[in-house]
Order: sequence, then C-alpha cells, then structure tokens
Amino acid sequence: MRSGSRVAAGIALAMATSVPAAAQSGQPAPAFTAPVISDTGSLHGPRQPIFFRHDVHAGQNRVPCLYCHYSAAISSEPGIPSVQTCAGCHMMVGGSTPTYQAEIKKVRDAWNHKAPPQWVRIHALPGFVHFPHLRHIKALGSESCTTCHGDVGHMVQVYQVAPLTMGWCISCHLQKQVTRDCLVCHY
Amino acid sequence: MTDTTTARPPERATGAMSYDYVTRTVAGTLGNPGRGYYTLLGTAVTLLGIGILCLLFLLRYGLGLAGYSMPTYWAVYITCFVFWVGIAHSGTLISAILFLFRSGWRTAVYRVAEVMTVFAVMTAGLFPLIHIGRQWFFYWLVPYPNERGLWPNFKSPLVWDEFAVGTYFTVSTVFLIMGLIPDIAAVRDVATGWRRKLYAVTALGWRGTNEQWRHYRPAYLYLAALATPLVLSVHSVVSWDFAMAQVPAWHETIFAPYFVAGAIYSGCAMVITLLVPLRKFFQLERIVTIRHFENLAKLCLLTGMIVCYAYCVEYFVAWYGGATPEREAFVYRAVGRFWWAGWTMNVCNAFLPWLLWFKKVRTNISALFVISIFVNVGMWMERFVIIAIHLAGEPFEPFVRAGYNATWADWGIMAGSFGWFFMWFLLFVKNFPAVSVAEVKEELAAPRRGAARHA
Amino acid sequence: MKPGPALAAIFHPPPTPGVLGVFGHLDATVEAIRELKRGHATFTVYSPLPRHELEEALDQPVSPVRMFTLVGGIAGCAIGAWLTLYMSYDWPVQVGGKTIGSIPPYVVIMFEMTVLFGALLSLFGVAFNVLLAARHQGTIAYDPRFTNDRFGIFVPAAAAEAGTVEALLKRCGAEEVRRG
Amino acid sequence: MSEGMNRRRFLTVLGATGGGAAALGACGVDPERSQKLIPYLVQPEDQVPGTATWYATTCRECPAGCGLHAKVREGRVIKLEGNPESPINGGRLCARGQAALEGVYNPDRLGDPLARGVQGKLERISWDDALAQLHAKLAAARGRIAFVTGNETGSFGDLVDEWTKAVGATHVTYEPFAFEALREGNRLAFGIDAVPWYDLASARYILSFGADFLDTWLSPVAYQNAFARAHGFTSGRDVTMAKSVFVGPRMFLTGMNADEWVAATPGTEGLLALALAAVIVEERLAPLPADAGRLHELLARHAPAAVAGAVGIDAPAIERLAREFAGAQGGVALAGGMATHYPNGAEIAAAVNILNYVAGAVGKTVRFGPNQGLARGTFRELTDLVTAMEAGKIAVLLVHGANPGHSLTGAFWQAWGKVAYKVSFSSDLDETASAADLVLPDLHPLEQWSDSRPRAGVWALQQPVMQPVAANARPAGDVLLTLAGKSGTFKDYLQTKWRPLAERHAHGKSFEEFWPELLQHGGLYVDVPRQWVRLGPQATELMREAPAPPRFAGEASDLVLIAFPSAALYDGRGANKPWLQELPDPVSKIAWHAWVELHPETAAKWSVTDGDFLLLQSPFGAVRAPVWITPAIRPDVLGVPIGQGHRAYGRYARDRSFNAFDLLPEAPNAYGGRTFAVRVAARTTGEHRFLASSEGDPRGVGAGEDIIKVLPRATADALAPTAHPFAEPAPPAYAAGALAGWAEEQRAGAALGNYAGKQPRWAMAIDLARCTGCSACVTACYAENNLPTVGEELVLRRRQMSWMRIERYWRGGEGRGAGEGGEPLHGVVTPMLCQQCEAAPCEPVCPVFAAYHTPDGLNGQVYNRCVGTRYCANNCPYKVRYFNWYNFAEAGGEWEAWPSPLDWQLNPDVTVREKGVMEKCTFCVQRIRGAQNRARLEDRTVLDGEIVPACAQSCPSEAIVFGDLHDKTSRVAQLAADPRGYHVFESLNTKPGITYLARVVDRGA
Repeated sequence: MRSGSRVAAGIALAMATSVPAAAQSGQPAPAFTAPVISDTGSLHGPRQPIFFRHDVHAGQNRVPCLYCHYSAAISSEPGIPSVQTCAGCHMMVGGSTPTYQAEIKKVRDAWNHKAPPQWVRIHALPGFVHFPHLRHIKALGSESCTTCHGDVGHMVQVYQVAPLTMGWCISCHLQKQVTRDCLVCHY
Repeated sequence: MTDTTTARPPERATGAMSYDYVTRTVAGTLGNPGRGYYTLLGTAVTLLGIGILCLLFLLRYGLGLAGYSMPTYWAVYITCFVFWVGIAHSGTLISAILFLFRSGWRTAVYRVAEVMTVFAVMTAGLFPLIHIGRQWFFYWLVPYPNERGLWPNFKSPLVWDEFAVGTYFTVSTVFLIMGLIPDIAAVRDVATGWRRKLYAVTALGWRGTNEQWRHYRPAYLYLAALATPLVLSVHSVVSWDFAMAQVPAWHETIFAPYFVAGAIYSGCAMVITLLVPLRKFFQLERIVTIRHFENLAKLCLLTGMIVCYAYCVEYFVAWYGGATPEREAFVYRAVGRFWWAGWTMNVCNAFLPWLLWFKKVRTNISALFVISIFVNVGMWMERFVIIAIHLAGEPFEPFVRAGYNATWADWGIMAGSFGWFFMWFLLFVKNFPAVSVAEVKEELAAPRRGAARHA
Repeated sequence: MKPGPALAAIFHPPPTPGVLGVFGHLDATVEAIRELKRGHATFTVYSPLPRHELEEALDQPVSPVRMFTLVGGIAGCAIGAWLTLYMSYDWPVQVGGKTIGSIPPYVVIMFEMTVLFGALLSLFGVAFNVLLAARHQGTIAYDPRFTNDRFGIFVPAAAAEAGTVEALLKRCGAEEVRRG
Repeated sequence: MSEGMNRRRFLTVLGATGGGAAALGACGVDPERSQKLIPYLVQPEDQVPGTATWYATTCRECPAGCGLHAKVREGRVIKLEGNPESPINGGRLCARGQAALEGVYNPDRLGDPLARGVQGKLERISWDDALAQLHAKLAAARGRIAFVTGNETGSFGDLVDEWTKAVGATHVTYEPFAFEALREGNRLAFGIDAVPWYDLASARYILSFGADFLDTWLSPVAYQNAFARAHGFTSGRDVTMAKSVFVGPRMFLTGMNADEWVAATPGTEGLLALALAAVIVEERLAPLPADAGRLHELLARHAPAAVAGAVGIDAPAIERLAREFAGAQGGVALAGGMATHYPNGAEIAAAVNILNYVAGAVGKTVRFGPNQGLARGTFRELTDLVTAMEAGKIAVLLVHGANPGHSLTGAFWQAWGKVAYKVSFSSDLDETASAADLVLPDLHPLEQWSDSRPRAGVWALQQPVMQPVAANARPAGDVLLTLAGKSGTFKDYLQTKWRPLAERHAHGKSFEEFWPELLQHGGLYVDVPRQWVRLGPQATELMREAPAPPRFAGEASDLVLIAFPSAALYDGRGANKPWLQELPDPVSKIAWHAWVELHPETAAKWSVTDGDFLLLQSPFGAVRAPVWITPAIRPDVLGVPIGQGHRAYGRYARDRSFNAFDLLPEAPNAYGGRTFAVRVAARTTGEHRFLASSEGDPRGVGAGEDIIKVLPRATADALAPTAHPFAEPAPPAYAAGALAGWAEEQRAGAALGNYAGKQPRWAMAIDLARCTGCSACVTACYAENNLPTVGEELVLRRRQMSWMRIERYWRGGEGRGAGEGGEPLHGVVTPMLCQQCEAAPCEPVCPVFAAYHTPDGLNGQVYNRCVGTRYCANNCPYKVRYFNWYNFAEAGGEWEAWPSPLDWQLNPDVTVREKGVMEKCTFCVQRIRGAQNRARLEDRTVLDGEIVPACAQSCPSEAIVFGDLHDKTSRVAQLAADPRGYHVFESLNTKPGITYLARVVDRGA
C-alpha cells in the first residue's frame, strides 16, 4: 500500500513536470507520457535486472503487447521476448535520457555478451493450473491482457495486480458464463 | 489427597449399602495413584510415543511406508477406525438405551462404558485423518466457506461418516458431562485441597436443588432419546462406507445391522475387559457385582448371536445369490491366502460366545475376562478381513489380485492408538468418578424413618 | 481469577435469609414439603439423587427444556437440508450419473444434524434454566452432606417468621435446623 | 504438485538452448515467486513457447529403422511418435523406439571423453588430448586396426568403410541378431544373399516358423501393422482375417496372437516345412511352378508320415495345415526367430523358402527387391576378429554402436586383453566402453545428423532434434572425419552422399530446395522393382539329404534351452532405460528381471514354483535363474530372455538378474551365425526370489472370461450387422418403463450448469482382434503422461503406476489358468485402462469431488483437489486408479523417478502428481484440450480423428480408436455399434466409454 501511494504521488509529480515540456515543443502532447522516476527504490513490484519500462513501451509509445509477447495469441504460453526482440529496436534506439541510455546499454551488452537477463517472475500459476493464453485472447481480444495483468502500460515497474487465485478465475468465468469444469484448467 | 476422601466407612462390608458408603467408595477411587497406575500410564504414553513417531515418518515419506499395495487401498488404519468406533458403541447403548428401558443394573457400569465411548471415538476419529494421502488437507472434507467456492460431496459415504462420527463424539461427550455433574458435586463435597477446587469448577455449581433436578432429569431423558437412534445410525453409516461400494463382500444390505450388532458386541466385551481390573483395583466389589457382569455377558451373548447369524447369512447369500464374484470372495475368505484371519474371526466372534449360554461361565469373572479379550481380537480381525482381505482378493479384476503385508508403520500407529486411548482412560478414572454416585443411589432403598438407620 | 462484577452478579446473587433443615430420611423430607406447600410459596429442596417421591410432593411445572430440544432438532434438520442442497447446487458437479441434488444420501446428513443440534440445545437448555433458577433463588444456605446422604430444605424467611418455620421443620423430623 | 518437475521448469530452462544459462533447480511447494525467467537470446524461428514443434528423424533403437516424429517443446524433445510418411512404420512406434528418449536424457550418460589414467581408472580428458592420443596410437598401429560398428546401413557406415580402407583397418559389423540364417537360407534356396520384404498385409494365411514378427523380428512395427491388417477381423467383409499359425517350441507374442500354435520339436521346423511342401506338390493344391516336377520326387521323401515322428506332429494335422495354407490363395511362410537360431537355421530358412516357392508365395507375399537393409555383418566376422585379437594381430580396436562385451562373455574378453588400445564411441559406460582405454562419447542419434537405409528404396534421414544434452559430447562422424584429416562436419559429408540421390529424385529442384523437403518427410521413399527368383541347385541338395534334427551342443541332459531377445530390452541395449525395465514382458508380465521358463510338467517333476532359482549349466557357462512356470512352452524346452545381466551400463542395468549370453556358444555355426539353443543341466538351488510381475498372485488369475470375449471365426462371420451377442439381457417389460423413467429423471436432474447443452462424449473402441499385447501403448502412456517408474521393489509391492495395463490370460490346454477344456492352449490379451464410465462407481464416493464427471463424458481426476482417501480406487471394478505412495518427483528422494536430466523429458502439459494423490487415465485430456484450443483459434469444431491419445497414436496394429460417441458419423461411434462390441463388466451397469471388440479366433475346420 504505502509504496503504492508514493508511486502515485511520484507519477503525478512527473506528469506535472513533463507535460508542459511536451507542450512547448510544438507537436501535440501524447495521450500518456511516462513519468520520470527519481527514486526507483520506492517503486512497487520486484526490481528487475534491467529497468524495463512497460509504461514507456506499451503506454507512451503504444507498442502493442502482442508485438513482444506475440505467442500469447497463438499458444498457451506467452513466453518471454528473446533478447533479439529487444536488440531489434535498440540497436538503433539509443534512449533519450542518460538513465534510459544506461538501461539500453544493458540490453546491448546482454546481446553482445550473449548473456540474457534473468527477469524476476511476477505472474505465476501453480504447476497444476493450465492457462491457455490463446483462448483468452481469442475470446476477450488482444487488448484484454490488462484483465489479469493490470494496466501494465501505465506501470513504471510491473507488479502483480490480480490475485490469480482460483476464486478470482471462477468469478470471471461465472460472470462471463463460461465453463466451470475442473478439467478445463486442472489436468 | 487427604484421608477424608479415602477413609473407608468403618461399617461392615456386607448388607445393603448406604448412600454414604457409595459416596465414599467412589470418592475413594480418586487420588493417590499407586506405582501400578503409573506403570500403566507410562506404558500407554510410550505406546502413544511410538505411534507418533511412525506417524511422523508417514507424513514425511508418504503412505508407501504402510503395507498398502494395489488393490488393497485400505487396510490396518481403516480397520482400526472401524474397530474403535465399534468399541465406542456399547457406551451409549448402556447409558442411553438401557436408561430408556429403565434397567437399573446399568447405573453401576454405565460411567465406565461412557468414558470408554468418548475416548474410543476420539481415537477412531484420528484414523481417517492418518490414512488419507495428503493428511494436511483433511479439512477439505469439511464444508467451510472458501475462496475457491468448493464444497464437499455429500453423496460420499465418507462425508456421512465425518458427520456421523463428529455428531457421535459431541453427543456422547455431552451425555457424559451431563451424567458427571451431580457426581462431581458429590465428590466435591467430600474432597479437599486442589481437587476440591477442580471439582468446584467442574461441578458447575451443582447442589442438587429441586430446580436443578427438575431441568436435569428431562434433559437427560431427551439426550438418551436422541442418543439411541444415533448409536444405531453411526455404525450403520460406518458400515455404508463399505456397503455403498461395489466390492463383493462389501456390497451387502445386511451390513448396517450386522455392523451395529458387532459394534455393541465388541463394546460390551471391552467394557468387561476394562471393568474387571478396575473393579479389583478400586474395590468396587459391592457396587459392581457379579450380577452386572452377568448382564453384560447376556448382552454379549445376544449381540454375539446376531453376529454369528450375520456370518452365516453372508455365506448363505454368497452361495444362494449366485453372483460369482461374491461367491469367489467368500471362498477366498474361507480358504484363501488369509484363511487364518477369516477363521480367527469366526472362532472368536461366532463360536466363543456360545459359552455364554452357561450361567457358570457368565458368572465367572475370569472366564468372562478371557472371553472378552478374545472377542476384542476377533472383532478387530473381522474388520481386517472385511477390509484388507476382500480388497486383496479383488474378484472382479482377476489380473490385479494381490497379497497384503502390513508393515511397522501399520502396527506402530495401531499401537499408538491403544496408547492414546488408555492414556485418556487412565487419566479419567483417577480424577473423576468412574462410577455414577447419584444413579447408584437411586438403586438403593431410600432411608426412611422406622427403617434401621445406618451410621 | 477475579470474575468481573457482571459475572459476580450472576453467580453470586445477594444472600437470602432463611432457615435450612437437614433431613436424614426421605419420608420426613416429603412430609416437610407437604407441610410447607400449604404455607410458604417458595422453598428449595436439596437431594443427593432424584426421587419421584420428592417430585410428587413438589409437583412442579414441566421443565421447558424439552422445547429447547425440539427447536434444536428441527433447526438441525433444516440446517442439514440447506447445507446439502444449497452446496450441491451452488457448484453443480455430476458424479456417477446421479442427480445433482439427490435427497436419499442427504437424509443421513439431515439426521445427524438433527441429533447434534438437539443435543447441544438440550445442554444449553439445562444450563440456561438452572442458571435462571439459581438467579431468583439468590444465594442460599447449603450443606455438603446434601450431595451425599442427606436431604435438605431451605425456606427463605425473614427473622420474624423464621421461628415458625424452624418449628415446622423440626416437627417433620429434621435432624438439624439452622438459620442461614 | 512438486512444481520442480512441471512445465514451469521448461520456461526456466528456455535459456539453456539460447543463452546457455543453466536450468535453475526449482523444487518444493511453491517456488514460483522466487523463479527467474531466462529468455532466449535468439528465439528459434520454428519454436513457439508452449506449442510443440515436430521434427522428422529416424529411430536407431534397432535395425528396423522406423521413421520418427520428435515432439519438441521449448527446445526439449519430450515425445517420440512414428512418422506417418515412413513406409516402414507408417506413423506407429514400438515401446523400444519411444524409450529412445530415456537414452537422450539418461542420467548415466557420458558427457566428456575419458581415458585410462595412470592408476588404470577412466578419467576425464579434453578432446584435443584425446584425439592427439588416438592419432598417435593409430599412426603406430597402422594396418593392425579394427573397427567394430553396429548395423550401419547409411553414410556413417560408408565413412567407416572409407576410413578403414584408408588406414588399412578391418571394419566389422556386429549385431547380436544379424539374421545370418535368413540370408544364408535365401542363398541356399534362391542363390541371393538378402532378406526379402514380406507382404503380410495382403497375405491370406500367415504361417510363421519361429518368426516373432510382433516382437523383435526384423521390423516389428511394420510387420505388426501388416499383420493387423491381414489378421484383423472386420464384420461384413467377405474376404477377411487371414489365419495365422505359429510353429515353435515356445509360444512367443506372435504365437499368442496366432490362431494355432504348433509346438514342433526344436530344430525340426524345416522338416515340417518340407512336409507341407510335399503335401502341396503331392495334392497339387497350388498352381505349381514349372520346375515343380523335379521337386515332386524329392519332396516325397519328406511326406508327413515320414517326418511326423521327428517333428512331433501327427501326419493328418500336417496335411490339414498344408491344405489350409495352400487353399488360402496367397499365404506366406516366415522363417525366423528361434527357428533360424538353431545350428541348422539356414536349412530351415531354405526349407521354408521351398514351401513358399511351391505354394507360389515367392514374388507375391515374399518380395525380393525391397530387401531388408542387413546385407552385411555375420557373427563369423566378429569371431574371426576375436581370433585375430587373440593372436595379437590387432593393436587398436575401435567400437561404435555395439556392445560385444555384453553379448560375448568368454573368449572375447581374453582377446580383448590382448589388444593394446581399445577405443569406444559409446555415450554410455556399457561393458565394452568401461573396459576401453579411450572413450569418445558420441551424441545420441536424436542429437546428430545421420541416415540409414533400413530397406531398399527407403533412405531415412536423421537430423538433430535438439541441442545435445551432453554438451561436450561429439558426433562420432565428426571425430572420424578429423581423424581422417578431412575438413567439414559429418553433416557436410552426409549431404555430399545425398547429392547424387537428390539429383535422381529431386525432379529438377536444386539440392538446396530439395534438402528441406527431405528433412520434412524424414527421408526419401521410392518403389523398388521386385526381383524374380528361382529355386537354386542347392535347394535340391537340401531336399535330397533331409535336414536332420540338429545336435545341440552339450550332452548334459535332454533339456534344450532357448535364448530369445527380450521384447523390451532386445539384445540388452534397452536395459538402461527405466521405461523398458518396468515394462512388463508381453508374455511373462515380468519386469525388472530375467527368468527361466518352465512347463508346469517340468516344474512339477522338479517340484519348483515361481521364483525358485535354478542353476543352469551349459558347456559354455552357468547362470542362476528364477523360475517362471508357463504352459506356453514345450515340456522339454527351457526358455530364457536375453537382455539383462549387465555388469555396467548405468544404474538401471547394472547387476540386474543374469546374462543369458553366458550360456551360449561363442563359436559361429555352419552358416556363420550364432546358435541360441543349447542343452543345459538344471539344478535346484533352494534360493527363491519374488518376480516383479504385473500378474495376479498365486491364487491364480483365472481366464478373465468377463474381461476378454473370444468368438470362433464361424460365429463371428455369421453375426448380423445388428446383432449384439454380448449385450446384457434387456430388463423385463414391467421394469423397463420404470427404469427408463428413472434414467430420464437422473439425466434431467444431472443436466445443470456445465452439464446442460450439447456436449461430446469422448469414447474409445479397442479391437481385440487387432491388439497383440505388444505394450507399445504402455510406454507411450508413460511418456505422454509423466508416469513415474517405481523400480522393482515397488513393482513387487504392486505399486507400479502404469495407467495402461496389458492383461494376459491363458486359456485352453492344461497348466496354470487352464480354461475351457478341449480347447488348445492360447493366450488372450487386452489393454485395461480407465473405462471413463458414464455411471462411474469411483465418482460419487469421493468426498471432495476430486473424481467427478466432466461435461464431455470424461471421468475426471483433479489431482490438486485429491486428498487421497483412495475410496475411488476401492470402488473401481476395473482397478485402473493408481496412487502416489511416495513423492516420485522429489529430487534426490529415495523414490525419485526422474533423476536429472530424465526430468527434462516430462510433458509440460501434464501435472506431475504429488505424493498422496490418486491418478488415472483421462484419455490424454491435455491432447483433447490442445485440439479444442486449436479448433477455437481457427473458429471451427474439432474434427473426428483430430484428437489421438498417446496409446492410440502409438498402437502398431491400430487397435485403438478414439472419438466422440455423440457424433454418429465418427469412427468410434460406428465401431461401438459393431456386433463384436461389448463392455467389460456390463452387468455392473457402469456404462463404460470404452467398447471392446471381441477377439476372433480361427480354429479351422
């Protein structure tokens, strides 16, 4: 809770400072501008080896989720984007601010030294639960990731929003009037 | 303890007992345990320790440590469960049913029987928890509101079991406590020291006022009235664990009455087993007399005959019914690999009770004691045969027929259960009146003017 | 341990003045009761065991405990029915091709619940009524022998008429009479 | 559910293929939160996380060379299935083939090169040092080098040849079962040294002289499939069901599935064949070939009357067989297995050829042309090599793909000592490798490039389907190329070999275009012109002096011991794979141990029972073997399986039971093959051991009449399409109405929530006329559903977890489990798995709904809800529920089933069950869900046949059909309505989802 509220405060602050800056520079302000983070220590969620900003990629630059997590739509597993995927862009995109550049350098190093980063897992189901991503995206649409993963596009650092408990799954299945058969997920 | 409670009244030990004699004799059973008592208690606790040790191994490594093997998925643990539930039955029978029948002789023995009941159910209740594969999830059988929105399956005889045994434990405990209150009050008024305080609390302020008796009596009656169908239902439900299954030699309509009779049979036997030494150590010869033993023996005889009949019917139906698997199952019981178990059960439960037709035997304490032991063994064996042996001799699927060998894990935990039971029992009899004071007095002639005064 | 004032109020009502007679004989007690019933409204009889003679002599109204038992039983049965049926239909799961809410197996549960709640409420009934009784009796004299081999009668009486009561009890054959 | 072993683990090890980061051990109750996710560095474009990729390659577990489809998830091969395009196995795969996975992931696999150190121990060594060392030795030993390989029919063989030629070495091909007798027999009869292709599928009468083609002979999967097509019964088809007869001293799996077992005296099969030929010629039962006249008088010498005594079959029976055989128009006679392992094996093979010839089978069902790829390597070559070694003529010996140290236990080892420098390419420390001076671990066939030519016209390609598990191992091909000083890898060499081939068949495509196609199809398959053959002069010789019954080595007694390849372990190469060790032998049902088979009479004579040890002594050695009493063997014959008794070869194989090779002669016989029959003296030892059998206890298992129904051919033919002979008698009129009403009520009351609406009813049909009991399905189930192997001790306690159980009962004859009198002895088999009952007894008794009925008619088992009361298992009349007595997934635990890296094979789509829960078959529900997901993605419904459970997929005889019973057009629905259809224990009214189709037996007239 506490750190959460502080994040909110931080975001608000950052918006206040950044938006006018955007306004001055002629072009229309983007729908959402990722905040500038001064104190990463106080961010919600686990710290990742590379400070990857979903809010920058998915939020500000409107990169669709399925661009990187492409297999979520066609497979049961979403997989983790390969370093190549990152490098693909970041060989050119160097980052606007020194902090960005520092992080992007990590990506390039990972690519050059063939040492993929070890991301900290956030969303995990126990092994006896099978969650076919493809069916859910098929049913709810490619924008529906937020239903379970929260509004990642506005998260500075990703953290778990939904409890991902069985009761939580069931409530949605009931509401959407889809099956509650045990062997749909447990086998 | 001080002398006041233990001092025997000076009067002659013959002739009619006085109220005072009863009070003091019963009070005399409490306190100052001797070396013998501690040895017994020690043994019980040791056994319990062994059981707990085995259980810890079981929890760590899994049920594989026990002797199970496909298709024998149930064995010693469930046998013990049924055995102990069975033991529990005579208690409520004697205290409730005989109470309704107004048979006075029960007053001297029903407390022991009831105590036995409560602790036996306590013991029995442990086994279903021990025998399941993931003991740490036992509470999933209980209908409690949970995040997943799941409920237990009320069609499963195991859930019936859980309700039946749970109810039985609660009700028999309530019944025991009800009976105890006036007696605790009685010993309270003759006790001193810390016991006096203990009884003062546990007597719940009983003084035997007309108001108290006025509410107490009917309540006791209703409890008896409720407990009577309960006692019959509980073992029926237990028997349905088997009768509801398709396994030949389980799937029998006779099971409910057969099991209830068997339960009472084993219960009475156990009462005798416990009462004989108890009477001796506590010098209750005048309160618990041969007459009481003979009546218990008669109960044994009756139920024993029913059990004997049930055995015959089982075999008859197996033959007459013409279902091959059923037939095979009973051939297997008689001459199969576990014939010894089958015959132990037949001899102990079906043949021995015939001795009880003779008054000589019924009135011979030591004879009764021996017989009661045999019946206990026999009844355990009966459950073992029904459960383990008939599963091992799976008649439907010849290809998986297998043997069964119990292991240290089975015996250890079984021994533990005996330790657990006797520990509680021993603790109880030394600290609370093991014989009803008030009700025994009801059997005595009330002192009247004109009548000779005692003391 | 120190009981709170409220508890103290329940368990230790203010002492009631009166006369306590100790009887060694049942018939004497019965006679005394008969005598008392003519004059005195309320008095308390102690006995170490329930005796029908005493009950007849006192002929008190039937205890309300049976109502508790009845209500408990019915409630239990209802709870059993609700438990089984509601839970079956809340998340319908089919087993063995049987009806979701099939009554026969549920009867067992209903029965057990009937007995359980019946018993528990009876117990509660006794406790409740006895406590109530004790409450309006107030704290009265008692003798440890009453749970052993003596009967006793306590008649609440102000100092004024205490004498007459004493006489009455003595006349009926009380072994000893004292004021409490 | 110990997450350590489930699909999560795969996500964590993704990196291992890309970034090279090691897998993080993840065990315990809920390691998820603390887990790290390691992405690929470069995502292989053909891999989608969570979706399997399939690669076509070739099986190398035996010389049959079946085509494979390897299922790869997240860079791990997790399942092997047959390649439907392969003309060999047509999409099917045997148990041994599927167990190749446990070769890849074997915990005892070698990672690094080893060399004998100073104190004579094998020690790790770098590749450079190893190769340098080898170079030196080879240079020194020029001309005195020998290279022993297994049956290499492809480019690797060529490479070895080239290399050996270059360095003046000898190349010896050694397979313990090299079918020398067949080749010699064909040379004798037709003057052609090859093994033909037998067209069983179109045969109308299959007469097998010892050839256990369902089991280990030549190409088991191919022949079993063909056998099922020919011998399977289809109601209503006019020409249906070829009769099958098996001749041999022991009833092999093939004998159990034959309609008739002819227990001829060992070694007289040839006589019998000639006698049959004689009758055919005598009575002109078949359009005789031109030169038949010449045969007439020759064959007359072997008239039934003349040979009856020796063969031990009375003359009329022989004549009957002959008439049936010829009368069938298009029978095939096979010589193989035991019949070709006698000293006179070649003659027998030749005699059978003659029979085929006079019956006009040659060229029809016996096809030369598409010959088996076994054209080289005889036992004699090896024994010659051994002599050379003994004589010190060999300085350096290289061994690849063979383990002579196990199959040759006497002279070979002395000779071995005489060789200065021994090099092994084995990737496991088998007997030979562990005694070598240098071990250069090869990659597993599934990890490297290669090819093979299992049959003329079939060029099977072999490609790596995953990164090597043993990262530091090197393909033997590459090593050989470096030794030869050639540049490039073996893949390049392979391609150069394929270029000319491609040019011929590419139809104008460039090699670069054609190569990927080849990889997709798993190779190149072309038709081969058949080769016409005539009876050669030697055949006449053969017929002139009758092939006398053989004299078996050893005079100790009149008991002949036959040693035969184990169905699961073959020649012993399967012994290090727990799946195969735990797979009950199709005939004996014994796992984890070898045994000696005794006829009940013999057993009674010696008063021994199952498990008593016998000391068997042959002139060549002695073993102690536990007895297994079976009626399916001649009283004067003892049988022992080959394959156990390893002295090395990893934890699963080492010091297990006895090695049957110890009893066998090590000198080649007349035709240069090895003799697998010898006289033995048997002595009781008083020792006893329980045999880990999946069969019931000594009480006797009966004949399983309620479980396996058998129809005589005539009855089956007569069945009307609408008949239902096995249906339970309908309820009486007065009850019918009530019952119908009740059932209706139940259905109404049960249809609620999920259960309302149209649902499929998944069901299965198992045709017992096709099922042979080969047990391929069992291993398939192990592989697909993460079934733990529990080890011998627990199998003895009957705690094996095999969801699919093949039941085998003896019927007829005398001896144990003797069935209905008069009938000849025969074995019947059936797969027993969860019947997915509609009114399942197991469901209502579960207190927590862990066992329940899914809307689509499955008998669901929710592992994570199960508390393990085991009531369901008690109440299941089929006894197909299995309990996790221990935590088989606990890493390092006493009962660990998947010591790393075996756990990498686990199917990520299936939960690994925890200790204390019940588990069972659910028709591979993960495959059902997978198909449904795919269908949903493509906005269509699931098609019939789209979902194939692992067992059905692997079944070589296509006996198992799966589908939706509600869809009346589905195959399963049609089969369920078949007159032969029945339900096991129908009287219990469980309404099973599995319909068995009664077996049909053709007892002849």
